[in-house]
Amino acid sequence: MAIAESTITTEEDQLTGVRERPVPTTAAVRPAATPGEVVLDVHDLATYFYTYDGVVHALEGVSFRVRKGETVGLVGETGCGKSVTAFSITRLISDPPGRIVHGTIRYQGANLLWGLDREAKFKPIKNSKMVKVSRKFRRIRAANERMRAVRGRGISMIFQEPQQAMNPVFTIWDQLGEALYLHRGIELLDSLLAATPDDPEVGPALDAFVEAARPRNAEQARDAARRVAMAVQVPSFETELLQTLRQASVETDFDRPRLNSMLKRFRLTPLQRSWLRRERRRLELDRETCDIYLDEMRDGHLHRARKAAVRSQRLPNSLRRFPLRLWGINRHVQKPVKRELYWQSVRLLEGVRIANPAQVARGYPHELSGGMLQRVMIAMALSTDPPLLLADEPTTALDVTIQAQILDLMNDLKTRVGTAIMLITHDLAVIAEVADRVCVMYAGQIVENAPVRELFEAPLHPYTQGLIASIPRVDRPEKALFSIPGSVPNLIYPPAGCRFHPRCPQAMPVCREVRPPVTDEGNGHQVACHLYHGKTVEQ
Amino acid sequence: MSATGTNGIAEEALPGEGPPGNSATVTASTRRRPNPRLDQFKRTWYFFRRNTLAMVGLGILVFFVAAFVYGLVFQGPTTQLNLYCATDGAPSQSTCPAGNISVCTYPQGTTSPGANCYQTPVIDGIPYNNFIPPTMTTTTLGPLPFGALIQSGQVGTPYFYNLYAGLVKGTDWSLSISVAIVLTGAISGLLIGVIAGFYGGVVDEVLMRLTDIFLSVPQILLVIVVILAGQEIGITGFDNRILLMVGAFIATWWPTYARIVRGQVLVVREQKYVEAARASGASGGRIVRKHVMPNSVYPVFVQMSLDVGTVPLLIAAIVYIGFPIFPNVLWPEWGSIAAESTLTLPDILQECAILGSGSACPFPWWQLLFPGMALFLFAISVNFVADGLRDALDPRLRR
Amino acid sequence: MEGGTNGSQVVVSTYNLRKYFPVRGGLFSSHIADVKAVDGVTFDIREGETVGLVGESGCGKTTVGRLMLRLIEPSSGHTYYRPPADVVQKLETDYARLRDMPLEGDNGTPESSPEATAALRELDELATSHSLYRKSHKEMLALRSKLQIVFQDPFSSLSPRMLVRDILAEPLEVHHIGNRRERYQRVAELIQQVGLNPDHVWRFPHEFSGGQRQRLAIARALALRPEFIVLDEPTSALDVSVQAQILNILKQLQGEFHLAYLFISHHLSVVRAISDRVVVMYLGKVAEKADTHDLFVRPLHPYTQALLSAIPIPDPTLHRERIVLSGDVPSPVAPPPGCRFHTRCPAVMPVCSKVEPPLLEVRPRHWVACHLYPQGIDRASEAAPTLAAGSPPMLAGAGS
Amino acid sequence: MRLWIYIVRRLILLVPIIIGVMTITFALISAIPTQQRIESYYAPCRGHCYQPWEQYIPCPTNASATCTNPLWTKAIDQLGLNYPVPVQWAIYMENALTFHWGYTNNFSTVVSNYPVLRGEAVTTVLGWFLPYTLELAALSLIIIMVISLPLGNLSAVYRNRPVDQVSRIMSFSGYALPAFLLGTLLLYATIIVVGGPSQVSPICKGHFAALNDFWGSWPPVGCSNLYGTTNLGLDGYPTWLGGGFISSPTGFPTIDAALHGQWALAGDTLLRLVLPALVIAYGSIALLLRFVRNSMLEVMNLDFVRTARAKGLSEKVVTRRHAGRNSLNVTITVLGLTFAFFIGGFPIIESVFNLWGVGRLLAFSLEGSFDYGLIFGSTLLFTFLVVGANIIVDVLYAYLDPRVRLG
Repeated sequence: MAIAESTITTEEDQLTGVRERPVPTTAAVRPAATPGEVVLDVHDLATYFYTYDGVVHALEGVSFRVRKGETVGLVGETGCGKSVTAFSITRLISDPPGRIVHGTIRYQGANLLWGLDREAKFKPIKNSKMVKVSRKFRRIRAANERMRAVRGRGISMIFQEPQQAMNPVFTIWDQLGEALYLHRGIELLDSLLAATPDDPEVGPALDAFVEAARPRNAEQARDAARRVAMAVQVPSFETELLQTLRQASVETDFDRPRLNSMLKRFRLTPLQRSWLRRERRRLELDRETCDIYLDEMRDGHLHRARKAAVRSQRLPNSLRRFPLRLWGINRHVQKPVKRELYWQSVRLLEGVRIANPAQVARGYPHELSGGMLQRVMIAMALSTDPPLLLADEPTTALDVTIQAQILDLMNDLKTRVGTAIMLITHDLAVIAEVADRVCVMYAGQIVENAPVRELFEAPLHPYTQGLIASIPRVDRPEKALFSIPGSVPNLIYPPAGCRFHPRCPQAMPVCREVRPPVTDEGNGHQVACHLYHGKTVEQ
Repeated sequence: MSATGTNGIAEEALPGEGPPGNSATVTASTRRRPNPRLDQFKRTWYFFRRNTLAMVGLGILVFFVAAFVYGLVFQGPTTQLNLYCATDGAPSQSTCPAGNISVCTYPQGTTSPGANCYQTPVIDGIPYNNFIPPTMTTTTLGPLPFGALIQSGQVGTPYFYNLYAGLVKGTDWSLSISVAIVLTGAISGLLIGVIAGFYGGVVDEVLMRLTDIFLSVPQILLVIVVILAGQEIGITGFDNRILLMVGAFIATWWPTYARIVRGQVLVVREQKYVEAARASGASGGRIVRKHVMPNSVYPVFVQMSLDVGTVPLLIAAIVYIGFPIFPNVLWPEWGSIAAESTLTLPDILQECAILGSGSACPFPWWQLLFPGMALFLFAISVNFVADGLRDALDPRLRR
Repeated sequence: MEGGTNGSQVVVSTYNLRKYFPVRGGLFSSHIADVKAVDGVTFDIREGETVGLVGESGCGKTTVGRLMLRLIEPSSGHTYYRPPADVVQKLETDYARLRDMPLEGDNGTPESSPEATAALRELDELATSHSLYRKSHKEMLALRSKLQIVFQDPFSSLSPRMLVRDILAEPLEVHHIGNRRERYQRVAELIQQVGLNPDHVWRFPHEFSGGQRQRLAIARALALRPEFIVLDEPTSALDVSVQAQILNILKQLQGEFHLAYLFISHHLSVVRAISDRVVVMYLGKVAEKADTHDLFVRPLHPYTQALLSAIPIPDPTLHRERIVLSGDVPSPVAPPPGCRFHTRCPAVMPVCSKVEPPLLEVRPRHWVACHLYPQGIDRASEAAPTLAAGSPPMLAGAGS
Repeated sequence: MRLWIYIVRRLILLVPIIIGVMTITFALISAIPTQQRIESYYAPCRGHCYQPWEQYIPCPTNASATCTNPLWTKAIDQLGLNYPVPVQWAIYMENALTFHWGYTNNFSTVVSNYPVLRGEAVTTVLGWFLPYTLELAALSLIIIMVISLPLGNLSAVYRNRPVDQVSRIMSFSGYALPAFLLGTLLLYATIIVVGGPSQVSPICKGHFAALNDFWGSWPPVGCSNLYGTTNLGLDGYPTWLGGGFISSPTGFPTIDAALHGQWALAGDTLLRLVLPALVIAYGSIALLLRFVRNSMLEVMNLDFVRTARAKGLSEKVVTRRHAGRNSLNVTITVLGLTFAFFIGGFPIIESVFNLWGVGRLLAFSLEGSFDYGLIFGSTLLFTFLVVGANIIVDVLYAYLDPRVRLG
């Protein structure tokens, strides 16, 4: 009610449907960018694309940091390298043609680009702009394999077009469960193995649930379901009970026999048990491998002996699993896992405020709208509580009203989970709404890096100034729109010196020749422009 | 105002050493480009040239075209095969009556050439010689490659001709037959596909069912049955039979094109430039001509170049099954020669086994190798070219 | 009808435009339903004026633009190009008469009373003589030069295998204007008008950036010296800095040639920057229609309010409460009964799900289709007496 | 539920195709002279009828109008030849759909070589020969899938690397190498391995007789089955299809042998099928490889693959589960589209390897004097096979791709 009052009021103070008021406490609304632990440190990153037409210098010397719990916005026009930056961080650049050429990316101390120099050799072709790249595919494969330790469990990603980002032939729960099983599989198997469907407390708890369910008392039913789940020791059973209750059309078909049959999935056959144990072993080995990978990237050398030890255990285990994977048996042994995954996926969907999660989870991506799918993507990305979330234009393909929902959800999850977010977008307004810190990119370089209020109040770089001036505002009438003349340069032949100089209204002779250093202009405001002469930031 | 692409990555531009055409240096230039289409062509050629296999294919194809021209110009379209007299010595034509096509045989077991020339009846311009007694064995092989006797023929019918001449002549037949088939098939498929795709609705439904029907009948069978039926209703005579075969092939060929074109047209039809043309009042015919056709015809080129290589193979297959497309089994068409050679080889081996009784029986490898090579090289070169063409025409495939 | 700006003449006006796309399905792909893409849209555009048409994706705004140029045929309704003043007068009185009559069925067809039949007959006569959709092929061809369109996607709106020169000359060629040389002269003129180099005519479209291509599309639309251009999201595929270039060119051209624009966009801020009047659509229906300033300062329809509040503002110091609408836009195949917005409306009332609110002028030159504004409710109040006695027409009970 | 609607819709769409195909055959058959048609479509007695045919066809073709032979007029009447064309068409359709496809011609080369086929219903004869073809087809389909799917996927994953080059060579050569040439080459290679031509029995004479003792008919009894006359089993089945057994429960040689416990024989039969199946698969593999590779490359560039990688899945899972499943759809479709091409290869391959399937039967019916009943019968059969394969492909596709199934 309070919100309603402040939102829509009488005509007099109704302005643009938006209520302007000075921010009383910024900190309360948005955690201030206090220097916390650095989650991600990108330093001097350069990514090129080696095409038939020449070398595209997509990223050139990009450096920035993301701290814990912080939202960093990466903003710029099409083709400025925002997405390339995100994909470089998780090493998802399609290779060929793309290649990270140099730089370091430190994720919690591990250098994700470790061993980069040895992955390929570059040889310029005479009399041309072309470069011959001889890739060492074995090394690239190894590097990609190492990245598994980070992707998903350390750095999650959300993509621009959710319709395309989901596999059309698998159900939603299939895809959610896949990520879940990969990173939380051991816990899941443990809880299944430790489930106590025949615990003496289960019976009374179920009775209580049936009691609460009959008059459809939501509160009581939830409590009772929670107690049942605690008795069974499987948290997802609560979701199962409540969702089944939601779908039960006739009150009478929700009775003890039915509930007992629901409990059946926790009564494992010996075969299933042995499968679970062997799967658990496999996942353990996999996690161990990922830990080794992380250590390798942290220490900067290979841990051959440890890897060999893990490898030697992998084969016997997979041989032991083999008979259970045979056709006919596999369905039986995997059934409990699948059902548990399904209900955990439903639980995740509940967490992103999807109205009927049990049904949505069974659906296919093409049956859902873009907004719903983006929620699914967020659920998938956050299912493993990653320290860092890379959101690559998460709302660009969505309508404004849906965009508002998604941004709300992301903010909400950020405060709940404490994930650092790197938000990539071309929309400065979105940045203004959600980011703590902004990096403005132009033609593959970060030209300005500042706290969000700093940036919008006092933009330093001429590009940023032009960009902010050219946004049409919904909250005030426009006199004339400002536009930056010209268009983004061709990155095969990037302009020398400052890459913005051909379009810059304040270009000086020096801009044509010298790449401007990044200088610190106070208040955490860094800019790369010859107009400013603050202390040079070490690059 | 700089002429750059939408984003730096997809942008294609390179002066001088790169592909010609849109270059970044054009940005501020005032240089007038009199023929941009030539630039487009140059650009395609540039990418085509970079494809080694495609260039190899093009080289082989040029050779075949040269052979085609040679066969056309120097032997003339009506010249019969060079049938030489076969002796176990050096081949000579002097023993044969000039102007007549004749075959020499000599009694089995004789050591000296008998030099008996039998007149060969010529029906429909085709030499028939089946009456000549089967007395020959294949033992003679002249020096390679040209001007020598590379022999082909059945043991049962001592019929020899210069394989080289046959293959050169075969270039004419094979190429013209397959070009005729593919060209006609592609044009009719193009028309039908455009009509079906552009007008949609019932027309589309009917035409597509028709293509489905023709695509459901195995190609070879349809050709055989059509020729068979044609024969029975009185389409005889050599020219008519060839025409019938070409017609039968076209009947099986257009559906592929119709499908490809329709798929393309369905995409193009939804493009905004078609709608823009409609908004400025362009008629349906104009839109088809100016917008739909040019934008959907490229896959047809690629498919055509693929199919030109396939036709001789199919003809060969039909001949191989034993169905007489050509009036004579030794008709100089590659497929025919190749099929015939594989058919006769077992008999030759058999003969060797019986007669040779362990003695050296030279494996007549040339019978298999040369016609097979002609077929294979032609088909594969055409494939290389088609592949290179596809890559050069479709910028998405370049990387 | 809406009062004109400075009393200038109406260029294009649409009345009660409807477009239903059939949905086929089932065993025999029979016609099982309709996508009600556009369901009764009425507005007009005057000389030198820009009307913004906004709404979320799938609300039918693009279809309206295509219908107004007769690129597709409507299911019903009419569009008039430069209707004479007396025709406008008659149309308005007839539609007003029909509006006041009791409705039959849910698609708003009037009952067959003699009065209604007479009005309908007169409307039909007017349509036959003036409606765009009754023009013959030849007449239409002549009209096409006056009505043009610029599309959203600058990458598919120019034929990739044609030279810029031929692309720009095509409309002239279709209308047999001038000889070859004259046409190319006009092309050179056009390309300079949109701020490109005359040399650029020798290029293919793929050699241009998005902004440049959009300029080319505008040049093509200008080729026939049109009076009315539909701008179908012309800047939504472009970057902000380039977007401003295009908007400025459009404004400049409008001043130069006295053009009328229908500016279709999902981007309210852009619409605010360029339009004189705004039409807000939701699920094929007009939700609100007002002068730009009026609409942005005093939005009346809850949907407009939510839409405005959902737009992020590039100012971090500005803190505001958003109205976050729950759920998705319903399917246009089976739009909700009554007010189409009631499933997501924060101020929903019982009447909303039953009676479809008419589009009424609740303030001068400000039309709203919402039950919240009872001064517009005449027949609806009888249908739902609870409303008249009920809560004040504020957004009482609006939750976030 | 919606899957069934989809399938039923596809089946309905097949009706015009089947009608169209049969109309084409009807039009072609109408071109056949009356006498041949009567010989092909009219048999006075069923089964092994050794009556001389001259008995009832004394009238010359061109004199049919005045012919008074009751048998002749009866035959004309039964075939509906004196009715207008639409009625003839209807009669033909009825016969074709009720599997009355006529009888073998007494004078054709194939019947004079195989008296067992004399006066037999075409459907019966095709029924004898079909199982062998089906076995061959099944084996080559398995080979196609087993080779082209993994190799195509690999060549997409390792683009422009040795695996890709190998697959490219395979696919180009598969396009360009005619099956009969490849088959013959492989046969000679086998001869060289198994034994030279001097070991070939001199009695065998005829089509590929020289190679008969290995690739010949089944069971391996020399060449006598080829142009010989003694290949009748007790129950009327040709020996190569079930000879030596009391019964042939399924008609499939391998399965029959296995059912009778003759494992060695079953293995032997299967072994003989491997090489022909390889050759027949080669052409289709060439087609499919490129499609699989290209579709895989396309799929690998799609966003959901990137999502899968971003989840932390290993490259193996990404390519096999996510990309592979999607490219499988394309593969299935292409396989359905090229099934006619695939089927068209059978007459050739069966001729090369001297296998007794329907294709070989067709090739024989085309020799010397034609057997129209068999020719048109096998054309119809092959077409039905293609149509049937398309149904299966449609169902599979709908099963694999929920967008088709539910959309």
